[in-house]
Amino acid sequence: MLEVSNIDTFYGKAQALWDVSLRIDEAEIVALIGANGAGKTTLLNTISGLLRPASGSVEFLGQRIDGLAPHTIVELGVSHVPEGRRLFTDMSVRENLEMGAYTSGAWKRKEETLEQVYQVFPALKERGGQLARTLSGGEQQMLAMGRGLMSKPKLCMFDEPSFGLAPMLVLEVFQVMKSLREQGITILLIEQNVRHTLEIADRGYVLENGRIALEGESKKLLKEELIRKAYLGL
Amino acid sequence: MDITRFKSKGFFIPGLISLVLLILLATLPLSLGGYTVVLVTTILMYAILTVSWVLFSGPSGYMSLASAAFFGVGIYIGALLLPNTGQVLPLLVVVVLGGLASSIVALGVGALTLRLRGIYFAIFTFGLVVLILEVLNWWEHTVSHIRGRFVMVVDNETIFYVMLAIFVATMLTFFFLRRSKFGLALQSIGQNEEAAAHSGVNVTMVKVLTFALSAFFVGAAGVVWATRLTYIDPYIAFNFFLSFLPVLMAIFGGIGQIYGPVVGAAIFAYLQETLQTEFPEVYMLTFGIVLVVVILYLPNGIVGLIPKLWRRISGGQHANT
Amino acid sequence: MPILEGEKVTKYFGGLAAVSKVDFNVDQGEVVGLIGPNGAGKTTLFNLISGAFVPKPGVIRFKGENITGSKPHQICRLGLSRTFQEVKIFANMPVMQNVLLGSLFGTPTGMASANAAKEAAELLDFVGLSAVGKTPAGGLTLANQKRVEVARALATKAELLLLDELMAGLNPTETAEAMELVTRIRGRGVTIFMIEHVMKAIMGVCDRIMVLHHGEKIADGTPKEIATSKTVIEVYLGE
Amino acid sequence: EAEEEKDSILIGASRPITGANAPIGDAAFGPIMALWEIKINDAGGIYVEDYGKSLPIEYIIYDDATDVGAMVRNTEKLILEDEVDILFSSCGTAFISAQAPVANKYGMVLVTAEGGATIMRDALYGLPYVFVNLPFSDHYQLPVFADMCAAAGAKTAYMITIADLHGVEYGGVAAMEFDRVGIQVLANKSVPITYTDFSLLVKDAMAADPDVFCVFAYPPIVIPVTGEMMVIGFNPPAVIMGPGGNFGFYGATFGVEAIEGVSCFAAANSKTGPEFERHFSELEALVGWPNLDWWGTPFYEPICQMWEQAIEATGTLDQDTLRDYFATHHFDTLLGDTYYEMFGEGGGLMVKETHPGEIGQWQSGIVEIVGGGDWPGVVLTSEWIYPKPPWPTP
Amino acid sequence: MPESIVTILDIAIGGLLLGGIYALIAMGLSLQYGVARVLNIAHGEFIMIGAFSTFTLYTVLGINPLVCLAIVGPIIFIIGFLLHQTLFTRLRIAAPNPGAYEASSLLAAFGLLFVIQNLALLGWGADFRAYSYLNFGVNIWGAIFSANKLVILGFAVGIGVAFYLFLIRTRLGKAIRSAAQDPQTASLMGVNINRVLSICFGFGALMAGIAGVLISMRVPLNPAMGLQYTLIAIIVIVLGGLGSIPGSFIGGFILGIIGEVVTHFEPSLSLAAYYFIFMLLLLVRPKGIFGK
Ligand SMILES: Nc1ncnc2c1ncn2[C@@H]1O[C@H](COP(=O)(O)OP(=O)(O)OP(=O)(O)O)[C@@H](O)[C@H]1O
Ligand SMILES: Nc1ncnc2c1ncn2[C@@H]1O[C@H](COP(=O)(O)OP(=O)(O)OP(=O)(O)O)[C@@H](O)[C@H]1O
Ligand SMILES: [Mg+2]
Ligand SMILES: [Mg+2]
Repeated sequence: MLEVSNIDTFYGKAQALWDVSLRIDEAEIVALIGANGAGKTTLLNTISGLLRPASGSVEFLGQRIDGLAPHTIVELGVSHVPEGRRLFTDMSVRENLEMGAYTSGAWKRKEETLEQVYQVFPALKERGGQLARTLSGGEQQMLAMGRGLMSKPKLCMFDEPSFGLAPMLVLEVFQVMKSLREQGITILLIEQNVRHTLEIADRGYVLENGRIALEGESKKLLKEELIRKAYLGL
Repeated sequence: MDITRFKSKGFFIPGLISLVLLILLATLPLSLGGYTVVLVTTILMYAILTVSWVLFSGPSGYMSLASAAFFGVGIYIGALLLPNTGQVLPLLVVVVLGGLASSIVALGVGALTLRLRGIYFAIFTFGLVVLILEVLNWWEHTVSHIRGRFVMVVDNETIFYVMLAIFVATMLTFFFLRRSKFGLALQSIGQNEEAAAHSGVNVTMVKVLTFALSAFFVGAAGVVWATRLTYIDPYIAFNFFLSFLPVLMAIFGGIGQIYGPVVGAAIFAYLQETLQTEFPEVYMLTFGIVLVVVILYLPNGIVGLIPKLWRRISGGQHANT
Repeated sequence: MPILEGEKVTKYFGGLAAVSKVDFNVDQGEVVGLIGPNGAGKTTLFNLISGAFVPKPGVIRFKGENITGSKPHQICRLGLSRTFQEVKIFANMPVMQNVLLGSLFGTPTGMASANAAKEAAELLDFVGLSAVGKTPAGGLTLANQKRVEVARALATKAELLLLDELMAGLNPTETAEAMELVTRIRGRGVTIFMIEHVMKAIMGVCDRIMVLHHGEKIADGTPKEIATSKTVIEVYLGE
Repeated sequence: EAEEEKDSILIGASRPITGANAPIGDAAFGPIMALWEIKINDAGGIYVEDYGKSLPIEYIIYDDATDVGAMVRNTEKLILEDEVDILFSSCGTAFISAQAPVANKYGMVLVTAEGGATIMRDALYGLPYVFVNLPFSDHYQLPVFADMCAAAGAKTAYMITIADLHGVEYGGVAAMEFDRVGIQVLANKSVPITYTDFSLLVKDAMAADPDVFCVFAYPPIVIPVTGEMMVIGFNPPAVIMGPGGNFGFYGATFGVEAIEGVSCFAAANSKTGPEFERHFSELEALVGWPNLDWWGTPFYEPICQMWEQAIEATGTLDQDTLRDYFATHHFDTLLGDTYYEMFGEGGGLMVKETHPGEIGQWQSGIVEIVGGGDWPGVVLTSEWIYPKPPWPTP
Repeated sequence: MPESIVTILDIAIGGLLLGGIYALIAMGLSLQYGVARVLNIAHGEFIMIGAFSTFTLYTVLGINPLVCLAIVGPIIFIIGFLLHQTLFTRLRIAAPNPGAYEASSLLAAFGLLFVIQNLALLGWGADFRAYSYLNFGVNIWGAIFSANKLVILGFAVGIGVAFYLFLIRTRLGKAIRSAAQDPQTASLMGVNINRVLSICFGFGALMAGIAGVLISMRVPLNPAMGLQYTLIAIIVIVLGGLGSIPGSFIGGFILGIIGEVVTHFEPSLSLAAYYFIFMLLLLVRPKGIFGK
């Protein structure tokens, strides 16, 4: 479904990604693991078009998408729930969700999608009229995820959805991931809670200093010495 | 408005170059005389305004539009104490008084506006210019019944040297402030005021004192300027365009280097003067286009060009060897 | 002996009581944890202690001195320093200067530049950032930016350090490193008051834990007591 | 050496080509300067004895963007760098006030154009090179107007003045003059230049029900005030608008029928005499439309004529010689016998006896001269209509 | 009706009428600065262009100024849109951070101010231009106001309300609001951010242009007339709270009423009072009345 081939990405003169390749198949959860500053966010931003790779290519459903503008990439079915939630804080919960369905295809069906999202996150329904910034941290995260789903994406990429959440909510986030997969949504997930992540993911990639260091089935990765030492603290 | 990206980088002007430039400047009236002195005086005035602006607004990130108010206060002090009917105090004393008066205004405004940030601070300081102007105007025509004030005529050389002295004082202050502990504190305020406060910086004091310091030079220059204008009324003294000019000149020149504002002021003033006199019909058009082109192609201001050129030159040499 | 005490500390935002009549104390040399659901008022409480907000009503004492209403820089100079949940660094200044600022301005009497520089270098080494002393702080990873904040806070010769979610976004291995850092800070004789959502960390390093919920203190006890408290499980830990 | 090669008389001026004063500059001294250049150069120039030949004139005009600082700088550039032979006036009372000491400082003769205020009178004692052409407010327009109003039976007056030198000057002098003739000033409302909404002020004036309504301000105020008066039907017996009412575009804005009976400051129109008819028709030919200005231009053309006569008579471009000539001689200009009243050792003010008229009034599409002093040269072209006819009904 | 009530009506309605034009120009600037992040110091120049175009269309071709709204508005929209697409979008992409963009776009806007003013000067000359249209009185409960002002108010309110509904209800409106808060995230939602910002800038120019058309019915025009309106618009958007379109709308009326009240008592201090009250308000509410 998504094929990232040999990309290099720079911030100005500083290279953040080196020859990164990654593949995601339909209806799987792929985990992206790496230390702080390894380049996980950079990779997601490159896929969603916020950054342009200096070389290499990104293909989505057989179509090259590197170099396209972010709004075009969303139209194709790639949704990106960015690091730090990035809600439209002065818009209501409902309006945030509607913005998620901004793409021309999704806009027409937004009422229908809204109901589906409300089923996943019932708390959002109660708070539809509230301004996003008055939500609790956990609710904000739910909203960010819900918003990401509103475009009816084929592929949804989450960047540390459990960041800064209280333990109870962290568990909930993983519940949501599982239920999304059950609905057939393909997921690329960045999480620091490595064990949990690998437990629900099908496959995983490990980024180190901007390079792919390891990849494989989650089950196998969980047993890898490198992972156990560097990411599970064992 | 975030102007902190134009942050100060360590730059060492060898004292020698500065000194040579200074001597060149100081002997200028003798060597060239005439209008050059007048033009350079104008450029020095612009440079004082711009450097003073950068002194506070550059590192702190607070965009002040109060320059015209400080300048106007200086001009008015000049008009009051150096009337054409005979000066009350010696010129140099008045220059210092003008500077002090501006500083006092700045202290008051600074203390009042501590809560304001970004554009709110900018607009507040701009409002100050208009407020002083209008109230003063009202005062002059309903209370003092003075419709305009003639100022003592001073010869061009004296005006030039006093302006030069203020300029040198401004530059030295600018230079040493940037290197001082105080300058570091000011810069930290620009980057993150809250963190600065929590790291022990008395942000209020640092901001207000620097603001007052920068106002001093502007006020002092205002006094000298009054003797050039020879006639003052509130509209002349508080010309709000002079609040925008230092900002334009600073960005135009580039804030990254210590000489940026000076180069900006010099080129800006020269360009303005040449275009205004040589092409009065299309001067604004040309001027506007130059501004747009500079901002499009020289995002770090005019001085941003220098390292670029330098790299090209030195790069070329390397290629040869 | 308590180094920090609060009595009936309260803060309203409009009609919302973000912190409500909280009594608390931190003893000299202790490591105290502060937990609670998102929006419970933890960060607000830190803001009250460090002088960003003034409690109304309420009294806060540091080393026996009433600091209610003092300015942040005054509190800092008394020896109470903090880090921030949303990192607040001087992004365009080199890491070294970030730390230097703390030692130049944050110490009770201010420090001579030479000493300050030495101190800053030592602290950079302490938090493990010596290698990046000259890079602008904004270019660091989030975890390292938080370390810059720690070094800057220590540079002020802090006796009490408030740490707000030092470990958010760290993976388990990195978390372990951060825990080790906390222990080392404690080893310098610094008292620590820390907010954290990572249970493993907070249980691991804290002597005592306080729990806030809807602005009120609902529990205060040893990690063990907290981990087994029914209320805490219900509102915070889950399962 | 350069004198041998002299091939033109350099005339310098700092003018408001842009900025707030640009419209005034365009409507007043500007066209006169343009006209003079054509006339002189078509005639082969001005004969200058010192060079033994006729020299054409050449202008160096700098824009001051209606900024006093720029005007001062331009003036110094003209004097010091371009070394002009003649300095022409800048535009606006404050500008002239600032330019006078500068010109004087360098010993350049300055004959002023658009503007002049009584504060200059004291200063003139110390400004020997300065000659003021446009009359001060008390130098007869306002005394004449006050007398006219009193004679017509007006008892009360209401003033709106602009909050600058000009407004303060006219408001102050008018108050004294009205007082002198027993007219009670009900109010003097001062407004800032940037003011745009006059509805309340005009309503306030209407409520005061004055016999005389004065607006001493510029076109950006005069025009909306007139508009408001029409809207609420405020039609006092006498209305004076100045400056602004004296410009042709004032009539064009509302249609000349609408403003019938509005008074303004004016010196002459084509009917004043044959010379004036020439003056106005030449201007019309130059700018392409009639009725440019009835107040200023008749005072500005003499500036050019006097320079021409002074240079021809003295045969030099030497400023000191010329200054003495201006100070001591009578000229024969559009205004007839023209000369200056000298202020001690200082500068001069054009005597009031040169004024053909002071007050005009819109009548049938042009400004008729309806008030003037009591000396022989005065030519009134029509009777003052008092009370003024009502505004048209929509 | 008693005199005093008429006076109060005069002040109140007069303030609304004045406020209408302020609201209109402020909403335009609010779009340009609050959303597109261009502190467009040349905003008033678009007003001037609108006014001069109407003057020419009316006096030369005899086109009714109200019809001019339909001609001038779209043209100025296109000018604004293209300007943003070419100039400001380039600056935005080149800028390392939003703050730097604000600084560079301000400078570029200054450049535009000079260019537009000079072009107008070359095109129309420096003379005052004025005409009068719908300049007759309308009686409202005893207080008389000119018809053209009522028309201006009508348009200002109409455009304000329509625009508010547009922002709240429509897809593009929501895109504009989201772009105002976080352009990058908006683009992740599928918003073509360059286009939306250009549209905002264009709308801002359009509102200035329309204000110009309306103003031209009442005041003399000259190429330098714009800046004073820009300054008022800046005050209003700050007063109303940056980025808040309703704030700008209401702020405009508040300023208008303040102006009229002060004028009633001491006209010479009206401008001083604007600034005084505005500065006082900023000290009490540092982020404007509706700012958050
Ligand atoms: N805007 C930027 N400008 C310059 N460098 C950047 C920028 N953003 C990230 N970097 C650098 O690029 C590298 C990769 O950063 P990235 O944010 O992708 O890491 P990450 O794996 O997502 O880390 P984290 O776990 O902290 O989210 C880091 O070295 C970081 O410092
Ligand atoms: N400056 C402010 N203005 C208004 N409300 C605020 C402000 N700061 C915090 N709040 C509100 O006060 C409450 C407590 O916030 P606080 O940041 O203290 O929570 P917290 O316990 O630190 O949560 P988290 O674990 O998510 O960081 C929240 O409801 C928050 O929205
Ligand atoms: Mg990341
Ligand atoms: Mg918190």
